[in-house]
Amino acid sequence: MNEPSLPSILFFLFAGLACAGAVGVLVFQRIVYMAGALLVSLAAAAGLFFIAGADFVGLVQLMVYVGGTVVLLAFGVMLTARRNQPAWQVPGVQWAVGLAVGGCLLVVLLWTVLAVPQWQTASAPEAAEGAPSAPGVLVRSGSRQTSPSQTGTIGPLGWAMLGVRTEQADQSDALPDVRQTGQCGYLLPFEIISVHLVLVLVGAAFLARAKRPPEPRPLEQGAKVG
Amino acid sequence: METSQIVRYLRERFPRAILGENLQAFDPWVQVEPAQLREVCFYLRDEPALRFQMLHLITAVDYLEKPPGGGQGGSEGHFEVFYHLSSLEHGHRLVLKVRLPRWKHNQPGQLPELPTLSDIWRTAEWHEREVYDLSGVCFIGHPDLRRILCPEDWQGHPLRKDYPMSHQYQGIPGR
Amino acid sequence: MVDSVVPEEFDLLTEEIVINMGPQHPSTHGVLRLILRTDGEVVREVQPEIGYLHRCAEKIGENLTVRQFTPYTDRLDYLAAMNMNLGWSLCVEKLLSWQVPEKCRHLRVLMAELNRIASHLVAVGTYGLDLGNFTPYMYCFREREKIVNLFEAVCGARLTYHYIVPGGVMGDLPPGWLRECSRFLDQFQATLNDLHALLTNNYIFIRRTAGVGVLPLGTAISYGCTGPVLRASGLAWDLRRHGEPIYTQMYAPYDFQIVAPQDGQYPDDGLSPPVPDDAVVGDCWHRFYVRMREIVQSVRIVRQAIQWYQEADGSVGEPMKIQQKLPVAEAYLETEAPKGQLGFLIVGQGASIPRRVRIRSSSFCNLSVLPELCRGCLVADVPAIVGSLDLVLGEVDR
Amino acid sequence: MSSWLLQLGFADWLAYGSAGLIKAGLVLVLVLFTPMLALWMERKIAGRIQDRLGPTRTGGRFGWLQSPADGIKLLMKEDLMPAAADPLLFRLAPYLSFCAVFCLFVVLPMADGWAPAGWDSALFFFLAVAGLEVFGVILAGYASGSKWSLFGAMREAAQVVSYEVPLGLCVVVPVVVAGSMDLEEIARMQEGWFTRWFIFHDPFTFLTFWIYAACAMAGLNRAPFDLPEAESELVAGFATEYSGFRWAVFFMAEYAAMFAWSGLGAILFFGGWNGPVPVASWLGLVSTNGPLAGFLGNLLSLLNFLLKALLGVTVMIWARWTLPRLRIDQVIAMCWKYCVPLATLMLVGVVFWQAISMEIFSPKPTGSCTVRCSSNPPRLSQGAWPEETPSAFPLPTRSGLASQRGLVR
Repeated sequence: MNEPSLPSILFFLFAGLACAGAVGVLVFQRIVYMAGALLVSLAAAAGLFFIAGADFVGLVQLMVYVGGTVVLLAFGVMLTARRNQPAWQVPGVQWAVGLAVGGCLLVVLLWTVLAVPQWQTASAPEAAEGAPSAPGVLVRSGSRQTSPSQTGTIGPLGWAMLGVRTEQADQSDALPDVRQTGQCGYLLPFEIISVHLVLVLVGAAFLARAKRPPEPRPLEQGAKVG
Repeated sequence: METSQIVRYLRERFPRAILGENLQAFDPWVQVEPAQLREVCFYLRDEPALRFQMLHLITAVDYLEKPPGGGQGGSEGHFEVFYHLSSLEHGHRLVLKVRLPRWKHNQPGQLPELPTLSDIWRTAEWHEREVYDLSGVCFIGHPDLRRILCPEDWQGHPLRKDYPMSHQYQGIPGR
Repeated sequence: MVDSVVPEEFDLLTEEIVINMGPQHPSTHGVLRLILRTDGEVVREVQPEIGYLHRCAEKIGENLTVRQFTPYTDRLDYLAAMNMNLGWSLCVEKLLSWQVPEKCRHLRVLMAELNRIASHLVAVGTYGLDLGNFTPYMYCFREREKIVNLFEAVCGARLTYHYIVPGGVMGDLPPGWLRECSRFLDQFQATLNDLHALLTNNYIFIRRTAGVGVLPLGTAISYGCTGPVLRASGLAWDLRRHGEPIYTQMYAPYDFQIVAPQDGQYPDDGLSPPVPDDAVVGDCWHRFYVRMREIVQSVRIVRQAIQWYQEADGSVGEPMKIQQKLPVAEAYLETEAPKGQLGFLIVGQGASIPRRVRIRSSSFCNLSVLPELCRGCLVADVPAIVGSLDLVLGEVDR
Repeated sequence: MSSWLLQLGFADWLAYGSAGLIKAGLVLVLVLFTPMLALWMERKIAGRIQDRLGPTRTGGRFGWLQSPADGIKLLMKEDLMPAAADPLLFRLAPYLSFCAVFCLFVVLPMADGWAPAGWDSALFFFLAVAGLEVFGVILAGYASGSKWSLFGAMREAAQVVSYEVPLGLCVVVPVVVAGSMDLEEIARMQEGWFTRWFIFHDPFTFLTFWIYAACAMAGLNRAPFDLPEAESELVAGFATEYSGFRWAVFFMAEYAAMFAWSGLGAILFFGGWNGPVPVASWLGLVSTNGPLAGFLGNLLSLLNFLLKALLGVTVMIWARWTLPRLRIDQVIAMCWKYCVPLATLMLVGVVFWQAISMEIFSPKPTGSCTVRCSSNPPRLSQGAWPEETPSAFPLPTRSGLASQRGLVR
């Protein structure tokens, strides 16, 4: 391993955290600890996105997963807050089956990862030229002299929303007139569908509310509070 | 409406229930027979001419043997329970008195009993609990007859004249 | 087929929690413990537990002479000790059928009404605190300090005065006291306007109190509620006008209004803001507003009392002897304390020590209506309702 | 900073690491200093409102040493933890909240170029991290083990999560006007007289500011929306069991967040570091004539920004000591029934306003104009955008924006 560069250090850090978090979710007995571990692994995944230069996806990961889902999970945990958490004893058989299936999946993953051509030659990640200069994204010098290869993803995303095929722009210098070639980008319709999906889900949740008359329960006479 | 008229209404309605009266006292009172107390109270509250809507106070007074200090007072031991009533519409007032033995069938420890008035005037619920707690009068039919001021596990009823003053509670000495 | 029971929409059957609010809870005034059975935010059932401040004043009353018991009456409602003393003294004077000189009656009215203003100021201030607004609390206590300084000049004490005693008062007013008192009254209206701006007309305050804890008149009478709680439910009943003659003769020469909403509106006194339209008669807002207007009426009474006191001549009565003998009779008298109708029952047995002393506490009855008011309200409403009842646990537990 | 270190021949990880640490240190100073200042201001302003003096003895006549004194007192308090508490989470919760608030400060541009770390999606980062703070509070409520703190934590979670929605909508309005999410870009567009501030840009942004102010106060749990620590009902909400330094960390997180949100409000609506009157350009303190002048100009800008943020904090303190507290259902109802619809309306309004104003002020020549991307996907704020770009749709191009506002690019 030649001289460690910042992106490689950060990469290993975040990857390690992500894996540790995932394992933590499995190992912990207490449900709140599981939520914490999930938070760590998702945040680490966001870190990985930042290293990969996709700052917008990293932010979305932070906001949606860490800010939204895990908070909802914690909320759910608190609503059903039981003082004495049931510790799940996992019988031996289930461990064995689990390990077997997990093992096969791991093998398949490793095999496919190692089959990727670029990663075979270079052992250290910084040799891969393809990796955009992460430092530019992470720690930007304050004085706004952004290095030329500095690529924020927000701008192109904005234009992609307007139907511009930004990814094709890299190949040809002059962007063909979108209307003629008919290669209009479909990001905006894609977004509208997802918003639509949210509305449908909310409607479904509302319609599926349990409907049963409440059974009043009188306070036991002289209820002594434990 | 004059108290004498009220008493005349009562005597016509319940000839046997009214045992005595004293209209010259500071607060004219009528003595009622414990068994018919509820009917009298329903009548007092619902009769349009009387309309005693408000029960101010329920008090139990312990007339034990000759009080120290030589005053004449009552001689034998008995209880009297006062009910102070008033009508907001007509503005007149009346006191009902009920005479009870200090102990039921005169066995110490058996609390004397009275029918509850908590369904006639809701305020009676707490006042009866207090009289039960401090003076030791049991109210039959009371929805939740528990001690209200003293702790649940307190022994004895403090306002009785024969209450042992050097009482000790969970290791805390009395006087 | 329309099913008979209309199913209440139930998203999620939340598990009901039984929670303790008090007795050390900052918002329950003094040591009141409330057992709340709540379903999420909604309160299903409230069960007050009292007795934490129980000193059995009535047993003490059976071992002390009537004059010696007077300081104990200060400790009942320690925010309105003058009114407590007045109630006790009048009851003893009724038993002994005494009459105090006219100058003393006006002095007693002066003191009682000043103490009513101080008591209502505490009620208003702590009510603002219950709803989260700390500032009116400071304004109220600043004014109350001025009243308490006046009391200190008269009887040397700031909280438990033992000034009005059976037979008269402990001592006459120091020179210059009346000028000091009227100067206080002149600058007092400005603070009231601030309080109205901060609380009565405040949109958030109205949203938190209007329509909350509505007490219908029938329930109020049935539970024995009295004072501002009863008047706020729409009944113009004030013992200073409708009480027993020995008490109403003190207030006969005074001109003041009984503060109670007649079908939602109040008789105009020129100084108080109008009633907001979503305030329901008998809700927390009206209980609060009745107290604010009673302060204005008490200020008018105190001003008149200063005139009457200066015009009246003669002695201010001298306190009864310690070993005064009591007749074999009972006397029960109720007076209009700031919190409600305070009653004393004395059963004499010929000796100087009474056979039985019984105290009718207004806060005791006002508190008993709490379970009715809090059924189905939100947890955040419970302090608002408890605060509007203006409870003093010293009087409840005796 | 990092490029300067690189020239000195440090290894790249050492250079970027140290640059990052130095900046983090500076931000930490700011994040620690503002709560102390805000605490002192709260005591003094509350005193004034309540007709009293506030602290006057600690450290001279104005009691300005009161906050450090409080800090030391809290440090010396016994480190209590209830028996029923979950030890690890109980200790972790306050620091989780504080870190989330610390990250808020990372993207706030104090002056032109003086942002600890600025991306072109800085605002998005601000919103993303703001969502994390509520997790610390939830953990605290749950880990304290007592019913009351659980109640407080649930209320806070419900309130903050639901107020993220209107806040997100309100924040998008200035982004639509500025056309970029980079806070420095937004602030730079509001240079010059205060009439250039976005709050006066059009009626929609003006109304949006007031919705933003209300939602920010609710999102921070400041009165009149401070349900979780509603003393009267839940004693101290989620922080009932906390005392000593842990409570102080929560306290600092709250005040720092207050400062951060009012700072963001200042940037989005009140021109960030630009003063009401362009004094810096009059005195020639711009970076074009020399680094020293540029530095002084930035100092002035820093002063501007801090004053505006403190103004926002003052308004929050003022509101706390005059208004009673709203009930939880009223707060949530206000969010979903009033703030969200209004904010959406403002967003739609400002979008139309932008579209119409561009059509009126810079009508396009006939024929469609195609949007042409330069070699690498252009960054909006870069301005490396050719003047006349044909676009496939009758689309207001970037240049239209530029010419309309008379920005020399």
